[in-house]
Amino acid sequence: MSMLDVASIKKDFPILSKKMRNDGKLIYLDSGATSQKPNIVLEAERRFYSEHNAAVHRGAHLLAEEASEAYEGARATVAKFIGADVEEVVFTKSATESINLIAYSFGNSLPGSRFALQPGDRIVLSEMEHHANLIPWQQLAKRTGAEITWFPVTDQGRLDLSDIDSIISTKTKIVAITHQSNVLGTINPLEALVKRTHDVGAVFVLDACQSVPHFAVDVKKLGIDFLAFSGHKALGPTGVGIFWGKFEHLQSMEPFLTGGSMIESVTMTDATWAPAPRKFEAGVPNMAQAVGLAAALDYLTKIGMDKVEAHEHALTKYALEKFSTLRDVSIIGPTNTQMRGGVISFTIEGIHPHDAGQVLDQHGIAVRTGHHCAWPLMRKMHVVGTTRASFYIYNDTSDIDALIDGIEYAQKYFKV
Amino acid sequence: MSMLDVASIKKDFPILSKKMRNDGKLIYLDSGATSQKPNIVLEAERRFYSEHNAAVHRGAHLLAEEASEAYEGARATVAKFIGADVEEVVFTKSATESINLIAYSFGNSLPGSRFALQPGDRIVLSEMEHHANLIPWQQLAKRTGAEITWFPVTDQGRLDLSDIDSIISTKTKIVAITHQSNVLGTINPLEALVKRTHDVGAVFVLDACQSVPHFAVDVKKLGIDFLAFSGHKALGPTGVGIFWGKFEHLQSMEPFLTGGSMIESVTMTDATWAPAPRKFEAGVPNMAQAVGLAAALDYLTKIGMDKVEAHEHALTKYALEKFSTLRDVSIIGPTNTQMRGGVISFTIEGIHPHDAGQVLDQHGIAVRTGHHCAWPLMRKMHVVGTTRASFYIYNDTSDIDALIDGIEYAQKYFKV
Amino acid sequence: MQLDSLYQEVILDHYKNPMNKKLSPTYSKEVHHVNPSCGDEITLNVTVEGDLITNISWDGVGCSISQASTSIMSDLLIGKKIDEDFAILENFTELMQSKGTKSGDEEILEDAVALAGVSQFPARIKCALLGWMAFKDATSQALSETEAKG
Amino acid sequence: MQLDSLYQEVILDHYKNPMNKKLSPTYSKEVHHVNPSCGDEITLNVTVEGDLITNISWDGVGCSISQASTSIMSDLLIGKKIDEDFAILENFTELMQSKGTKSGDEEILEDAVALAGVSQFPARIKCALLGWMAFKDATSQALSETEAKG
Ligand SMILES: Cc1ncc(COP(=O)(O)O)c(C=O)c1O
Ligand SMILES: Cc1ncc(COP(=O)(O)O)c(C=O)c1O
Repeated sequence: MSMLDVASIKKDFPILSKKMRNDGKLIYLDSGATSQKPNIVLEAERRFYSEHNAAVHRGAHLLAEEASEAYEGARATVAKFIGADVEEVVFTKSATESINLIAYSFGNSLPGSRFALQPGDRIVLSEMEHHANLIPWQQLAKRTGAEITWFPVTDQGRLDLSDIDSIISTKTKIVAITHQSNVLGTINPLEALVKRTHDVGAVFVLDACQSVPHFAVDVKKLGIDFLAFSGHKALGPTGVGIFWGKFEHLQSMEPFLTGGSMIESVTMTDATWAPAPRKFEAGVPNMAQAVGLAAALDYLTKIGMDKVEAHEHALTKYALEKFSTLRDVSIIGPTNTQMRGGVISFTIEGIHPHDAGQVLDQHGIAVRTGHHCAWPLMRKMHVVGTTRASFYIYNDTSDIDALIDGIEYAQKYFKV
Repeated sequence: MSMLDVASIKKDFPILSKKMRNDGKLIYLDSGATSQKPNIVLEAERRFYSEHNAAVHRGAHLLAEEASEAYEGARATVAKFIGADVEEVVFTKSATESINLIAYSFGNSLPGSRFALQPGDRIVLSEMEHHANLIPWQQLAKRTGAEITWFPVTDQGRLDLSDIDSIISTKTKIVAITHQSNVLGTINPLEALVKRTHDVGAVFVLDACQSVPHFAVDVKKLGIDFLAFSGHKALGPTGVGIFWGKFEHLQSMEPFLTGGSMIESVTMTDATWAPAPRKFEAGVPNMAQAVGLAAALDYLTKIGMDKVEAHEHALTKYALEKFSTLRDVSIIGPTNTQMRGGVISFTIEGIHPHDAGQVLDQHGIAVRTGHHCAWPLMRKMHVVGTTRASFYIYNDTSDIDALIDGIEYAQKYFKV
Repeated sequence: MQLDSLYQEVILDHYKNPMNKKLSPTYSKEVHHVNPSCGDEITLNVTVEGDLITNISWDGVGCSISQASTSIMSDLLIGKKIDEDFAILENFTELMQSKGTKSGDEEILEDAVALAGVSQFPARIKCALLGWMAFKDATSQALSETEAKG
Repeated sequence: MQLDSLYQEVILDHYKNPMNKKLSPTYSKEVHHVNPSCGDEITLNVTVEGDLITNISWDGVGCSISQASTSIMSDLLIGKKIDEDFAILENFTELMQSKGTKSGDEEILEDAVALAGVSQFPARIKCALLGWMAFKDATSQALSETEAKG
């Protein structure tokens, strides 16, 4: 069990010493929703604002030079973190914007473009998608006449790939699937999916919100076409996300947001575009947040993504074992650690998730309850909602022990 | 001359004590591009991250409650600042996104909606628009078959409204105009424009990027339909902008970005929307930035927007007088202080703006050079670009003296 | 803030044995409401006769707070005049928004005062209001339909 | 960093009296490039004969750096073999990206070494490269058109 030095990591996160209700301590098990931020990230943002703040790419003065260097340096850091080329990385405000960017850009494509969709074309998703990787595609389908089809999820919370060849068919233009489910913890087998996607000439979009922060992801090795993730789930600031695309795609895609800094030349009635990534970054960008995200990724790199993964794997194993000793508690998702990340959703017989969450909160334990922005998956799993605990580098087995105790206390409290 | 206590204001801005090239001091005259940030804003962000950080609206736990309260509190602060109702205020990443939101939402409207555009419909702009309030409309026009028409700009840098009744015609569906030009400093006369817009049944979109930070703007008093501004130009963080719309419009508009938190209910093939403003805020929002922006607006309110306006007015008057003593320097824009803000664009005979900016930079003076994202206006004014000085609360007359000296030095240096 | 201030005995009782939780086949108006942040759903039927609410019945899934609150609401509002019910509803909504500063008027709210503690847990206010808002919506719709006819 | 390291005498001379700044009516290829961040524009003609660049002429608006750099470039590259010109271009590009660590090889770059100081002003590198990139683009296009025909 290659554990991290969690005690010393905890010290880097100011919020973890916050006093909770009744002066208790914070047991943060909601990193799947958003992660906490180490001091170094807050410092990077503050330094940007108090030493280099200026509009990037727009001035000849010293601050503008420094701001541009900081911003472009952040881009290089992100690129390196996911194994991409630097001009393939686009800063957005969130994974949600990144996925919308792809969908709208495809929607803006002129007929004849490889990204243009027509009635009869198919967009393939899965039943475990987050709303962010579902609704933008529904809307694109509505606008273009394309159809949504999807991989079902098994009772064990795995993608059912048995019909892969008919689900991903020659009509398929886009396959958009999550790397790791934010509800089930399931890590999806990308190799077969990506291969089949490319065999039919479609593009593969990876929702990497729950993977990039938790284990090493290399876009080139995965062979995918597009990827999206959010900075705030990867120890970074709110207000920054990443859109990555293969450069050849970025070159031929239409822009999404338009305005300043993404142009080559402009008249009153027409405009031409700057090369990628600038084409996709209209307006004064989220510079401080980009710099903060780079600091977060540097922090993760220093720890080592392999260690992060091993740590979460060990925690998950420990938690699954503990859960198996609980009475009347069901895990929604895989109960083994095979291809599974540190997200555990569960239900407690006789206690609504909201009530369970409330009791845990009383003990300083922060979990998420509800449908986790994956409503179709809830229906499929026959639950109204779940309680979800999710782990990160600042969690240790004592946090899991507290969770288990909290669940037992809830059962006692509600007399179930 | 009702000046502010600039010496004490300067102390609130850490970057203003930065050492520049050759250990000189910073004379920041580029607030039109982005403003500097007072400590209180950086502190508000840090406090959010280190005491309340959690995904808003998504958890029953204490942090999520506190984060939601901070975020919704920020919304109330913004609403109050611009005289809006709280549920009319939408957090975006920038003014650029806000304007794209309106344009895409209109583009997503179903036939029959009052926001749907058809071939022959007109979108009215002006020749002084920033690319952010130009290209999104060009793109909307391309997608719908609508036409772009515009108000010309006079040689004195004012809107030429003489043909207002034919430019805003019964074919007009949208009028989108800037409150204050980011190049000329011109403040546009909204009353006549808004009246004519409503007379023909169109909606009025105000680009308030250069007004909201600099003088009191009340959306209800102006009688407009939509407004956009960026936090980073109003002492706030990067990565946050505001979209405001009349509630009745927001109710009937289609969403733009789709994903988590903006839904009412979701199946694999369909979704329905939450009421505004949630409908327009997909994904985990830029919470810390919203909180930072609220702190910035509180700071401005404490100073008093009337005082901010008077201060900038006085500075502009002082600067225009000083400029009039310079040889071979032309102001691009109004040379009087009538309906004019603290932005002065100029050209120096024989010196390209880029070279002028470089010499000023050598003296620690940060100005912007180039087309200022208003390329059509440059052509109209027959210049390749200009050098632009823009003022804010932390500037005083000594900054303007330094600028004037810098220009004279540049003329000597380049022997013109 | 203690858990017990939220989960009063009365609430847990109503949760375990909810009143009027079985949709009646006859009604003036039926509505379906959801709480989008947690996925809880409710279907509610209301019967309006003249200026009286003669029946409220409902079904749905939700947490103890939403279930108990709906149970208490239905018991409290059946058999009263519409005006009076709307006044009670107003009173209850204010209690929910009181951030713990009010304890509720037992004369007016009866068992519903047990929900006063909810006002200190902002995320739970929507739970407590789910059934009440469904009642308000159904009744308003029933009234405007009668008007339209009448 | 001093201003004089950027604005060397040679540069100001070329700026005031640019060479080959008059578009020749005959050419193998004409291109138009802009610097989107400042609006500077250049039109450049190149004449390719066999493996030789026999003429470069240009017109445009821009700052002293872009004008001087284009003037120096045209003077330096006319009359040489294409391969040699591309090697010079490569060498100049490296100098620009050197962040002040290189002073430039006068044997290869001649007057263009005067632009070495630009590499310390990141925002100006694009100015210095504008004409060179236009030359590269025009020549590459001219070559591929010849190939296509040939
Ligand atoms: C008048 C005007 N409109 C729009 C914008 C765009 O703002 P942002 O780049 O912050 O989105 C700016 C500033 O760049 C501006 O000055
Ligand atoms: C799997 C997955 N996809 C997409 C998202 C959307 O991310 P964001 O809300 O940061 O845009 C999330 C998180 O909420 C997620 O967990």
